[in-house]
Amino acid sequence: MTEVIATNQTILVVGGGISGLTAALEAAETGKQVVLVEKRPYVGGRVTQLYKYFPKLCYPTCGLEINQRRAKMNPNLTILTMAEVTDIQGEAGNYTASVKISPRYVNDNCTGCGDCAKAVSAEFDDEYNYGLGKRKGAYLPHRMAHPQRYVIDPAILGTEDAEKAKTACKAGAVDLDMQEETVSFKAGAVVWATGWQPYDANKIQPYGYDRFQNVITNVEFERMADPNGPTGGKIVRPSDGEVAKNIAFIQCAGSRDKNHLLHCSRICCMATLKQTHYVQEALGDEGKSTIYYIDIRAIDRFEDFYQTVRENPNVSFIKSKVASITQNRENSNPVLNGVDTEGYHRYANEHDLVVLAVGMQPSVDKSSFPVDIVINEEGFIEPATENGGIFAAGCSSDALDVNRAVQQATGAALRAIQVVNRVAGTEG
Amino acid sequence: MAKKEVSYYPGCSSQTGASSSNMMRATQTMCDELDIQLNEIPDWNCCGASIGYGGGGELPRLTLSARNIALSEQHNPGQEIIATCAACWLSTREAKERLHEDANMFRDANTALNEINLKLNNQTPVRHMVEVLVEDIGFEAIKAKVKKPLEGLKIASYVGCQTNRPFGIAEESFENPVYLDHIIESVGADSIPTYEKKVQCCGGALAFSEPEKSQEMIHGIIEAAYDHGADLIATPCPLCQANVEIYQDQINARFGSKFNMPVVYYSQLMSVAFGRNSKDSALDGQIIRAKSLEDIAGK
Amino acid sequence: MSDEKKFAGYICTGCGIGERLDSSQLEMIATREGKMQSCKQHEMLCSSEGVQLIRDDISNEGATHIMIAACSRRAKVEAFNFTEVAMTRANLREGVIWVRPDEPEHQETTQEMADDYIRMACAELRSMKMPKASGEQTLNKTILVVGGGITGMSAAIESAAAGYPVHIVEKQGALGGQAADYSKAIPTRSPYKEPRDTGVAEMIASIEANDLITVHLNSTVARTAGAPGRFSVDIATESGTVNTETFGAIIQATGFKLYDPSNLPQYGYSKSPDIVTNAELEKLVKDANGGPIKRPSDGKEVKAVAFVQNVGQSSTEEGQLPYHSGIGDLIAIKQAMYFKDQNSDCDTTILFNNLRTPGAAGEDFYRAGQEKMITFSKGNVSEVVPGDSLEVKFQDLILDEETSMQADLVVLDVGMIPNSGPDPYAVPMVIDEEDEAAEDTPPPPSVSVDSILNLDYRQGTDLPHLKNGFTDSHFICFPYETRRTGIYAAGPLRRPMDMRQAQDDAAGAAMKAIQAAENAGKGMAAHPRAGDLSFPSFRMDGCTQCKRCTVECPFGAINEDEKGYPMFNESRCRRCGTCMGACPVRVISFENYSVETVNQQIKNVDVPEEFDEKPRILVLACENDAYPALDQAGMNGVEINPWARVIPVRCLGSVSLSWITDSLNSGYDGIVLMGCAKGDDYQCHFVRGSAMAHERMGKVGDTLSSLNLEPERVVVYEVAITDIERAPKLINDMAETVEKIGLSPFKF
Amino acid sequence: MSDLNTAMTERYRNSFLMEVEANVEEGEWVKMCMQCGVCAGSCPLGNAWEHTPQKLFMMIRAGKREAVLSSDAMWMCTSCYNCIARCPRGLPITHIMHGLAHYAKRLGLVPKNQPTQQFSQIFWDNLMKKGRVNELKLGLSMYFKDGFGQGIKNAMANKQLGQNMMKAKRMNAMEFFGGHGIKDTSGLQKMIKKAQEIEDAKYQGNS
Repeated sequence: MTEVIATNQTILVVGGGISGLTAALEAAETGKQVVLVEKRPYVGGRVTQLYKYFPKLCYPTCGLEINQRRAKMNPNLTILTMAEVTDIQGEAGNYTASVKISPRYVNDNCTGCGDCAKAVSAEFDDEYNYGLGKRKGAYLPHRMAHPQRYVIDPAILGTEDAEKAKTACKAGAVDLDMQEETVSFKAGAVVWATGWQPYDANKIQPYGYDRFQNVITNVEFERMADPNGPTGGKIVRPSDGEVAKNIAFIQCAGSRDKNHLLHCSRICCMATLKQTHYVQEALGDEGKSTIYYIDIRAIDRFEDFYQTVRENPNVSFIKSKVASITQNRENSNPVLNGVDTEGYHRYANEHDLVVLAVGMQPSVDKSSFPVDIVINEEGFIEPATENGGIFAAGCSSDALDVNRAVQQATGAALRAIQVVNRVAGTEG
Repeated sequence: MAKKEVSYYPGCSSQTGASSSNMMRATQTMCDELDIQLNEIPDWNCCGASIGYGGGGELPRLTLSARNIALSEQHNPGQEIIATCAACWLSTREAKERLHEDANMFRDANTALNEINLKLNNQTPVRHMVEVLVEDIGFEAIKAKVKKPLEGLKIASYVGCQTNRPFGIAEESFENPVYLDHIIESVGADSIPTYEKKVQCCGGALAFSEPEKSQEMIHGIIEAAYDHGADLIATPCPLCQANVEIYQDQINARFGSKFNMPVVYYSQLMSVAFGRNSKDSALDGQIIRAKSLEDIAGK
Repeated sequence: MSDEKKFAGYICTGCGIGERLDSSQLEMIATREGKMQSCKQHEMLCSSEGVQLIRDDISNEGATHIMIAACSRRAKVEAFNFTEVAMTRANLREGVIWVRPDEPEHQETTQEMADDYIRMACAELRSMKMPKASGEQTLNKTILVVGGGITGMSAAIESAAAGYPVHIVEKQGALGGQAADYSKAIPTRSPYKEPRDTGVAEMIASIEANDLITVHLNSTVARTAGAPGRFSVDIATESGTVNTETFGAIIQATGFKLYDPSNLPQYGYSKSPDIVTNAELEKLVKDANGGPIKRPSDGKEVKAVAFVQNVGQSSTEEGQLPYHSGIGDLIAIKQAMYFKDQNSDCDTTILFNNLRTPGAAGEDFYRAGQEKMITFSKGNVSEVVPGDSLEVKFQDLILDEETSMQADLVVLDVGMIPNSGPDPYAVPMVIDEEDEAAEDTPPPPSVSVDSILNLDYRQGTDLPHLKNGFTDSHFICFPYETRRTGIYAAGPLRRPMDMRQAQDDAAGAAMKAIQAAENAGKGMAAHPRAGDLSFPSFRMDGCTQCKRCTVECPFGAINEDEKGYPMFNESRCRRCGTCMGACPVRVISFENYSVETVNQQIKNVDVPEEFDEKPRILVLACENDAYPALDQAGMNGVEINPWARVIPVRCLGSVSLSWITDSLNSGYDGIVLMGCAKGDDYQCHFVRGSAMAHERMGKVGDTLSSLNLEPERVVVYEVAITDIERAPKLINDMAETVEKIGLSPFKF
Repeated sequence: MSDLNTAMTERYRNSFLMEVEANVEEGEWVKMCMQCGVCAGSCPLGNAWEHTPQKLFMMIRAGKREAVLSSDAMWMCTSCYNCIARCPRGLPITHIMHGLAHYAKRLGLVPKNQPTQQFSQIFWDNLMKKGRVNELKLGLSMYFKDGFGQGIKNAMANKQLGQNMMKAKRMNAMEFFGGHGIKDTSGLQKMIKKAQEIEDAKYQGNS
């Protein structure tokens, strides 16, 4: 049974992505008691699945290592993984949260040795790689996963794989009888940082993500470009495994569109500009990138990054929302149909691979939200006083890039601290 | 299956001796088999179709459909209006919705209707026949009715524009609706899931005025069907059927092709599969005869 | 804790260590050579009973120094978390058995690897002290906010709301900054449809009503001395009076200036009073006070206005801004609404190139502008021709034609220029060996701007610039990283931003300032070694006052006293050890990390005699990126050559040249140094550490030739945390090199 | 090049946009276009016309009144509704095209002999006569729209087609005399007349 020691001076952080992790650490390093609740088996969220950051083209795991070290060493911080907040009652300075913890079937005796994974054989789509690769039924979600504890996929329960895993573990960490449990504890303030999910590309019917193998999403492309990813960093066509050289990037795939996401997701332009660097890095002058856009929205100070990409002769820009994608029956090449709106130039351009710059859909569901909270029509939590002691951090508040999300989360931590300090003040 | 009564709006081209009178016959047969009773809207008028815009203004066009809905509400109370023609369905449903959203427009339409002592309540659902098949009857029930499965027939499902957009059938995708493929499979034939001209416009509106433009589109539609090895093209839309079928000679002349592709209605597929003869299935209404269907119907 | 040291060793035999290695031999080495007074084995040391075993020894046996030989120091950190003792960890799992093939012929060399790691860990432990706070630190909760604009006011209000006293120093006679002149602001709450009140008045009121906030108007910061927890700041008023206050931390929120469009003749800014900047329009609208908006030249009501976007921004041209304000288009929409709301017949046209209205708020506001019939045209303006009616010539990119339009008023969207002080590093600091006097004069400021903070720091008077004058953090993951500990920039000073962002940013900066003050009070380090209690001290008698440490500290933490001796300012220090690496006479050290702790590890590796033909390769790996990369290599089962002995370092900048020379002298055959990326897009967590190391190692060549050793025996690499395949390869390459050029002659 | 029909001072003014809003079906949507061009790329007749919808909308905002109203682009619309289905701003583009076409016709600015304009007029007149469309007469009047001689030629060209249709009983020569119609023709005409009056009154009010 999981024990959570908390008081109404404790700060509850919901979501352990870069925003939640930051808010939790900043508060904990200021001496506050923090409980972090994360749905996945590990913290770090979506940044763990990115190959590089714009504009420095540095590695997300580099900062993740520091943050995880901070987390490991800080006694003020409690992390609950595979956990979801199901209910919050009370008001600022005195909340009671209920948290559902799903069984991991591996307890904290786990040493991360990996014997269980070696013992089992069944394979499953690897969600960490957006299904581009496979993983075992006993697995460490990714190499730097924190906590460094393996997970048993419920799908192998009752199969002999489960028993194999259990017997393989010398630490006695595999506990197949682990049950789902619900714990409830107090909190003075809540930082809501449940982040975002990539917009479901299947819904963008004209682009045929569900029909054409060589149409993928930008988040999948991140995994593909990563040398430690499922393709070993090779940029390939799913249809035939051939190297993709002539790549199209379609901006606003789901964003700025009343049929999909009403808002501009802010990051997709910079993300695509960054991804043209991947193409250049992998293929040199062999690799050609074409960006189909409505407006290029490089982020203020990063505008010079856009300038450098513009100067790259291997990258071209077409001001056009692509109307539809069809497929060349002979070679499975996607054919992009549309009109370059600067002047009037129709095109039917054939590419090896299409990357849809899918938008950010906030992972905030008004219908299932545990408390009554002000959410705008795009689904982001408003900075409203009515929200009491609940503060949105990162992409729960707006479509933000990592840098802005962390910045915003740091501020959210302070706002939570303001509440618990008031409580401390009144309680002496 | 309990008998289903609907207020039926056939439309001009379904009248005897008109370009899709064959559809009318096949539809009737299909409905008999499925126990659907078609109560024609008395004295219905033309919907104005989309092309009407050049002549009639917005309100006059809406009023045309308003009259039909009003008549239906008066004579076939409580019955859904069902159309089989894409244009009729679209114009009528569009009118219903526009008059629903725009109070002034609704008032003005009623003022006009008042001239002939009609009143529009605008409470009647306006649906397409295939919605009834897909949503009310269902593919399983259709399968159950099949006596002569259309085995071995490869059929390209050509949905066209107006049956599909802007409303769509049963919330299906505009880009790749599959209900027609399901119908084709339900009657035992093979559909062509990758048929890429499925929702391509046939240029019907320009067939008379700018044939070279519309026939270029039709050419693409038929060519793709041949590329996929189709024996037939099936469609729910009378404009599509006529356009794609009757101009093939002219297209062959224009493009040097040798097209001779039968184009039939889903209702014809069904009545044949349900075991009805060529006449009931209106196969004699083909300009390019659907031999393969006739053979099955003849058996 | 008594000064009596008690050393205890622990060897874990779990995770296959027991099967792969002779643990009794390891235990013997720990006690005999490693001088551990006790050494215990456990088959799962990280298990609760294993941990309890250690706890008992600490509480009952009085163990003060413990050596844990198990997995990597990065694993099971929570389990092996004994804050009250000095601790080292020998990495037998990721570092040995996981990087060596499990075959008999490799057994011997694998065991030797493990033996050495035990020796190294014990040696390190013996020369370690338990770090404890210096007693220098004080808790001062008062925050100084420099600048009384939106950002500064927000920072003050947010800090006070958390119970921390604040002083605001504002140059002007009133609070409010630029926003005080605005008519309205971009909406910050849904629905994002209408301009909103700037809220300046309310903020000023709440500040005046707040007992925790003290405001100094018409004042500037004349001098800032000290360190987090004990900043001593002279606040000078116009009248000349100066009073000194002490602060725990500082927030700089000195805002921005606007780009001057008169540098760009094509826009005719200086040729007509009816061509104004977006800021000037705000004044115009404010003066109209709800009535018709009149143009400056003749007071005629404006019936048609053109907004020319992106003036002198996101440009590669000399003298223009390479970045973009990011909010110019939102401002234009807001301002067009001023006209539309006043008179819906007024024609408003926004000539943009890429319309930048990001996020939910941005896109909503764009649509709201269209609803109000603002005309948006993608056009590149070539010229604005002055005249009674202004002619705007432009290329309409959609209609693809050169065209023009008439307007009564033209508004230019000009960019923001950060209002930061002179950049300390505008001219790179160098030590002039000859002319000692030269150093007493501080480096010249980059541009002739007045200092804002007047820091009494060895490395200049103000916050270092990142790019284009912005004092932003270089790190994506750590936007408040600062090179002046306890001093945080907020608002458009950091990066162009609108009011909502500035207010959030102010809260973030306040968070960090409060944290810095609190941790300074406890003597704990700030990010990235948060909580670290160790700090540098130096042996004065050995110091030659060479000033390398004071110049090379990436954080300007070290000052010099009048005699030229270093003053470390513990709470400014980030504990990277770059000073330690800089010191030619090895007098700088941390309690638990020093020239000695590493030297002892190097010395205690068993270097076989030449005829054994077992080379030794020393690997000094940055603990932040290279070491984790090697760990992950282990997880992936990537092989590492058995001659290698890896020592993690806090930062490559902390590497002392003496380690290199000593190890060469004691017969090592090759040395591999692994630090983070340097240069413009550096990934070094201590900014300059890796770069300094590369610079210093450039000089190793001389040492090698003096010992007449081949230069290829010492190599320095930039290694990223993702170099899971590459990092081991670099080590294995060195083994091949040694194979080629032969063993070192310096073996005994 | 800038168009002569647009007075310098009228360029990029709201005047024409306002005129469109007042007089064109769904015209109030024109200002909401964000120039993404998805409509242009979705139109099956795209290759046939000079101005894409999105470009027409920009021309309206730029005040190019005659260029827009005398364009034949709107007359190419086949009402396939692709543009409506895909427009990210939800503009009812098909209807705006119809509206612009109709408005151009009312102002008599349609290019001479625009065939679709002629056809749609013939279609409308045809249905107005008897309340239902008479396909035979519709076809014939289309053939003969350019005079008797041309009519015969057209008819001959489509002779085979006609015979095929007759054979399939999908065309009936008897339709030429009388043919299908509704009972209450006069009522229908009265109703439409009234509707037209109301609409005209509305437009009078606007201009």
